[in-house]
Amino acid sequence: MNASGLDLTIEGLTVVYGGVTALDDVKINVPSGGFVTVLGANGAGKTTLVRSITGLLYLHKGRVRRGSIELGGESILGKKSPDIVSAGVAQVPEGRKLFPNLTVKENLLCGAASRSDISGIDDSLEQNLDLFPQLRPLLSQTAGLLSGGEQQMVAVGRALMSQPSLLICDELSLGLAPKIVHRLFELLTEINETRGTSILVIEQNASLALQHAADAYVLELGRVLMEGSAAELRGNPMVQELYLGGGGEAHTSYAAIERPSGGKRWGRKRTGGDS
Amino acid sequence: MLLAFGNFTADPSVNLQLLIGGLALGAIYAVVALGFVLVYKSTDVLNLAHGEFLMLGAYFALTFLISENLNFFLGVFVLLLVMLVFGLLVHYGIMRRMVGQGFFAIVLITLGIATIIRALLLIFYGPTERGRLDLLPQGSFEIGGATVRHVDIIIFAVVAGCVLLFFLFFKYTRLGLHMRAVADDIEAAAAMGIDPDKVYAMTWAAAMVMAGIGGLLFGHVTGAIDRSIEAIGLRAFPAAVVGGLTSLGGSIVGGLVVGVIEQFANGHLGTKWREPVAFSVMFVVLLVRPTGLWGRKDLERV
Amino acid sequence: MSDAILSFDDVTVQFGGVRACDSISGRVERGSLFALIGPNGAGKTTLVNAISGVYKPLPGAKVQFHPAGEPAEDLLAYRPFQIARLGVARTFQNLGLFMGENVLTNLLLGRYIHEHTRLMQGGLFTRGAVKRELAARQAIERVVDLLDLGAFRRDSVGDLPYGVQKRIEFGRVLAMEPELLMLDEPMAGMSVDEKQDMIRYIYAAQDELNMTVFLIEHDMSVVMSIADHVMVLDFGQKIAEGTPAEMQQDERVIAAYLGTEMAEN
Amino acid sequence: MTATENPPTQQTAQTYRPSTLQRFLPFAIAAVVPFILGSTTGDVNFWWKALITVVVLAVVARLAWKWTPRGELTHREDMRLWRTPSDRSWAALTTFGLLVLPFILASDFTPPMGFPWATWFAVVNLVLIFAMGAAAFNLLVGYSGQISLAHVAFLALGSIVGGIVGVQWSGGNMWLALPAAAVAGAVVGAISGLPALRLKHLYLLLATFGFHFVMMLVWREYLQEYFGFVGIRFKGENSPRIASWLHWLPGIDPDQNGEFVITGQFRWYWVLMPITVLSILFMVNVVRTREGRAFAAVRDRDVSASLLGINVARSKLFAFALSSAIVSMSGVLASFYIGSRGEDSFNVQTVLNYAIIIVVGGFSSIQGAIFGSAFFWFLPEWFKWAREELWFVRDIDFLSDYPSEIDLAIKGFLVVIILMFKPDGLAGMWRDFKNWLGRTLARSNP
Repeated sequence: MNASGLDLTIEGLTVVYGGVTALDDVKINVPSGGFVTVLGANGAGKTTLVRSITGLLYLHKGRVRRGSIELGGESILGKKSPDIVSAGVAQVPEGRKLFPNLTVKENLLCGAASRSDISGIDDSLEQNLDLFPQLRPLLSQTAGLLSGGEQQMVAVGRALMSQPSLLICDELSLGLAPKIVHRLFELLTEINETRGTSILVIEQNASLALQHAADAYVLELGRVLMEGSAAELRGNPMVQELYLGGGGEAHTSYAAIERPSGGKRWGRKRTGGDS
Repeated sequence: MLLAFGNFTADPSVNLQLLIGGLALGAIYAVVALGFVLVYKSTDVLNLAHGEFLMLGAYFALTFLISENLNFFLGVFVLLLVMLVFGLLVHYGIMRRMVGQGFFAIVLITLGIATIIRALLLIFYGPTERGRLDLLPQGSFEIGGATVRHVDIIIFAVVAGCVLLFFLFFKYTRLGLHMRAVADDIEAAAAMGIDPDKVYAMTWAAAMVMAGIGGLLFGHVTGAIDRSIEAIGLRAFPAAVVGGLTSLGGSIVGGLVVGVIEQFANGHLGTKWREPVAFSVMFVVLLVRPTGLWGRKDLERV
Repeated sequence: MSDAILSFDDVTVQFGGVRACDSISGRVERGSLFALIGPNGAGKTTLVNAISGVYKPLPGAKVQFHPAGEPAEDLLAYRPFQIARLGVARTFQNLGLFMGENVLTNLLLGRYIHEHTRLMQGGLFTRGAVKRELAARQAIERVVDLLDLGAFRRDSVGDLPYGVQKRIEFGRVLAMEPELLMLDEPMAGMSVDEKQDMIRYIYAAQDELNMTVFLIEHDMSVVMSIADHVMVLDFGQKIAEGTPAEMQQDERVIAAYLGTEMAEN
Repeated sequence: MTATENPPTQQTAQTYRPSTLQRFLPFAIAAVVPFILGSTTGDVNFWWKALITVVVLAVVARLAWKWTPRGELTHREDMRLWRTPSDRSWAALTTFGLLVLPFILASDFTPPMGFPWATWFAVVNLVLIFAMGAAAFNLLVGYSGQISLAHVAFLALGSIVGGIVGVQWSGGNMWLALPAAAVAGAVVGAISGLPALRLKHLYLLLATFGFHFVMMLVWREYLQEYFGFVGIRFKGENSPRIASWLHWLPGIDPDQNGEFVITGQFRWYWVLMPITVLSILFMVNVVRTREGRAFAAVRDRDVSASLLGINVARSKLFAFALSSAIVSMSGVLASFYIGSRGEDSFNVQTVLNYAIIIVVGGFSSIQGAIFGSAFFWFLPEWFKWAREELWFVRDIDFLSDYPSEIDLAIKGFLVVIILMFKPDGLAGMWRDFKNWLGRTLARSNP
């Protein structure tokens, strides 16, 4: 009864907060059952992308100025977040964002908020616990007291409770030990392969994401800088440069900056003088 | 300045009477505090209009139960239904647009709502006072030389029942779970497909129903129903704070504690000491334990 | 080793059960560019917060600041505003600007510790107050000049693009004229051109204003090009320290950055 | 010296050419002064009038010369309160209006349709008192971000100090009571601000509200102890007067008994207007200098502020002390102006009234307080007039049956609507209007 993956198509998406443009003409495609990653540094607009897809921009006073977002051929732009979740988009938010005062079980049940088939929820809960057996003894624990890795598992499990056709993971690796992140990515791959769920992973940890994803996009300053298959990008010197700290062109261009000589700029007479 | 201290008495029956009076008053505070806590816990709004909501409840009770002379249960049902609709109106008409605004702006808008309600009640009911409600049993009995009114017992039972009901609701129903989720983290809740809007609307409706019940009960113990009863909203603040603004059970205990303290201050020091003493207790609790006796502390990281 | 402007020993910061910083020690040479790097969540910002007084490290830690020509100060004995007055200024990763105020006001706040107009003098707008306001204005005009902020003087900071906001915050700490400048990811979210500009500004602060720079940066290529000394954190622990060239060869650093299988073995 | 035309090097608002209006407006205003003096205050002798006229003209000419910017602005010029030509024009017009208003209101003029001219003077004076208090309130809660409901407590403090110093000690010496109230207000204000060091938002609000009740207790005790339940009389033999050694001043014409008692709206206006204007200017100056900037910094991000070297605790206490001192002074003024203060003069509704004033006027802008209090006091007057005189309103029985209730409802609705749709309030609308006017004028007169 698992829903098969739906494809997500984003065209020309431009998002602004007040007067500041956060995304500019972004075009991203997640094929049905695909595994796509979007890479980018801090401030590249990754989180804004997630918010636009999940309809949460309004909470941050952001606005979509142009563009379209379609899920399985149907526009989800401008829909409210409950409708978007019902349409099949689930997310693991950045920083996990569990409900700290709720128990693990309650957290998981919240993930099923959009479902109307009450009877099916228990089955999903069981499925999730099979996926994350570590969580079984923790069910009645308060979520805020779990370790980072456990919290992230709850967050992924919570997202899966809505039986999504598209799963969005925002910064899954943030603050977690590589071992745990690795395990999480393997689980994502498994979900992707066995359930056919489309997966969109937003990451800073480029090497890991590129290892698991099929396609990748690189976001910089709100624009799509590069796109291609993960294998292609992994070999791309610029990606290595940006995310793997290699020694490419940009490196030399920083090193070549000359130090200013003799206090020219500081202490110059002011422009708005009364001469 | 010489602050005259009243006559301390060792007479146990006087103190017992004060204790019982305090518990009765405290039960009323608990009803009001429960309304505050409901709204504050789920929507982060400090509702300064709750006293007015309660006044609205009392006046509506007057209309449905006395003027229209409905059957008691039917009247109460209509009263609560009207209050529920009113709560939805408050949310969808006003508070919905204020989500994400600054704290003080939201406090001020509840003050605006309070002003409107007061003005409208004055227009439609006039400034003259109405008698108190007398639909619940009016008798009283004595224990150890102190008088206990039946109404007080009923109020007690109703408040305890409401808290229990809310507790069960929050613990075991889906909507209750969603309401707690929204209170914890509105953005994450929205991301899970919970509609914060709906949850907020339900919260306001529930708080308004509580205010309806409170008005109905308070109408039985107040001297007369007039526009001065909105003051109960302000006087219940210490109760809500002492109990902890995020704890339903705390509001009952806080209400009782503050009610008893007020009555003792009233009896032993004089009426004028009532509010200062209550607010001083609140002040001390705030400084020592800002989240109240039962409120929970949220971890904050810069 | 020449003289150190800042030395910290055994700095541990704990949140609940998590050690965001675990017993970190190090020293920053006067006039140098010290870089602190590491993946997200490695505890870089926490360390800076502990040094600047925002967080209290666990007992046993020692943070010493040596102002030029004055005896060393134990920073842990001071509150954040006193540390700022000693000559340690910092920026924030996600901007510590006052978004509703205009650029001038934000920059003038950087001069707070240097001019001393009292409330009464300000309210009466006395001659002295005017003189000091003017002095502060002239001081920040130099910053405006250096950072090319002239076009935005009276614009509300919240309405300006991110890159400009970063520059304003940098300008504000320059206006404080500290001896030690702590920059928390000043180039995050910037394009390569903007980064180059920022590097020039940092050089200016270092060479013309004699500031020592303590830099947190995510972009390895920037750090490798400009830092004199690099410290690498991962999971709250110092995993390596040395010159940029050394760091590039260090296996643990590579592992931490790439988060690969190496860490698993 | 002519205006040099330096093309602006950058896109700044730094280069000005004085407009024609701006050059001549001050002179136009100054020229009216002798007419005002000549036509209305007959008791000022000729030489005084001549001297005042000359002095006013000289001062205006000097300022007009000095303030006319030429070419690029110096930083000193750029720092001025009235920076742009339109700022200066509006300031000049306001000054002019404030000077002329009492004479117009005191004249025999009666507008058509029974427009409530006669009641205006009292309203204007109340507006002045309330504007001062509301501006201080706004400085604290709006500008400094320290939420407080203890506002009315300080009005009461002003009355207490006025009662002790102004009535009991000196038998009607308001001039002594004002500074005393300022000092007492500052000290008690700083104490009332202590919770702000630990508490924020909701909890601070409740703590200050507790302070309100404590102060009310003190007020009632004080009343009972010294004045019985009736209240304190600040009028009659306790009215403030001008000391006899100041009677040589122009416009001061002692009564038969050789005293000059401040009574009647006209005389009160000349007391209240300068005090209000000066205290508001004081606050505006604070806001644009060092400590005032620190207030805003602490409001926005206190961590960031403390890392700039701002002592956050001290800054918060300063904000409380300054605001409370001015509110206490306005409490003294209100006591003496209204004439008596009793048990119920300081109820919770008064706290709400001030909240209404700052919301309607414009949250966190000091001039908003002026708009707000003007609106608060004029609305009932105009509403009353509309009910009695306007034919299409007069016929609605409903409105005439519940005048004060509808008044209250209107205020409540306005608070809600303004907070929902126009959080800047009337001050924001006024700013928008000025910008619009500026744009329109610029377009029509290139």
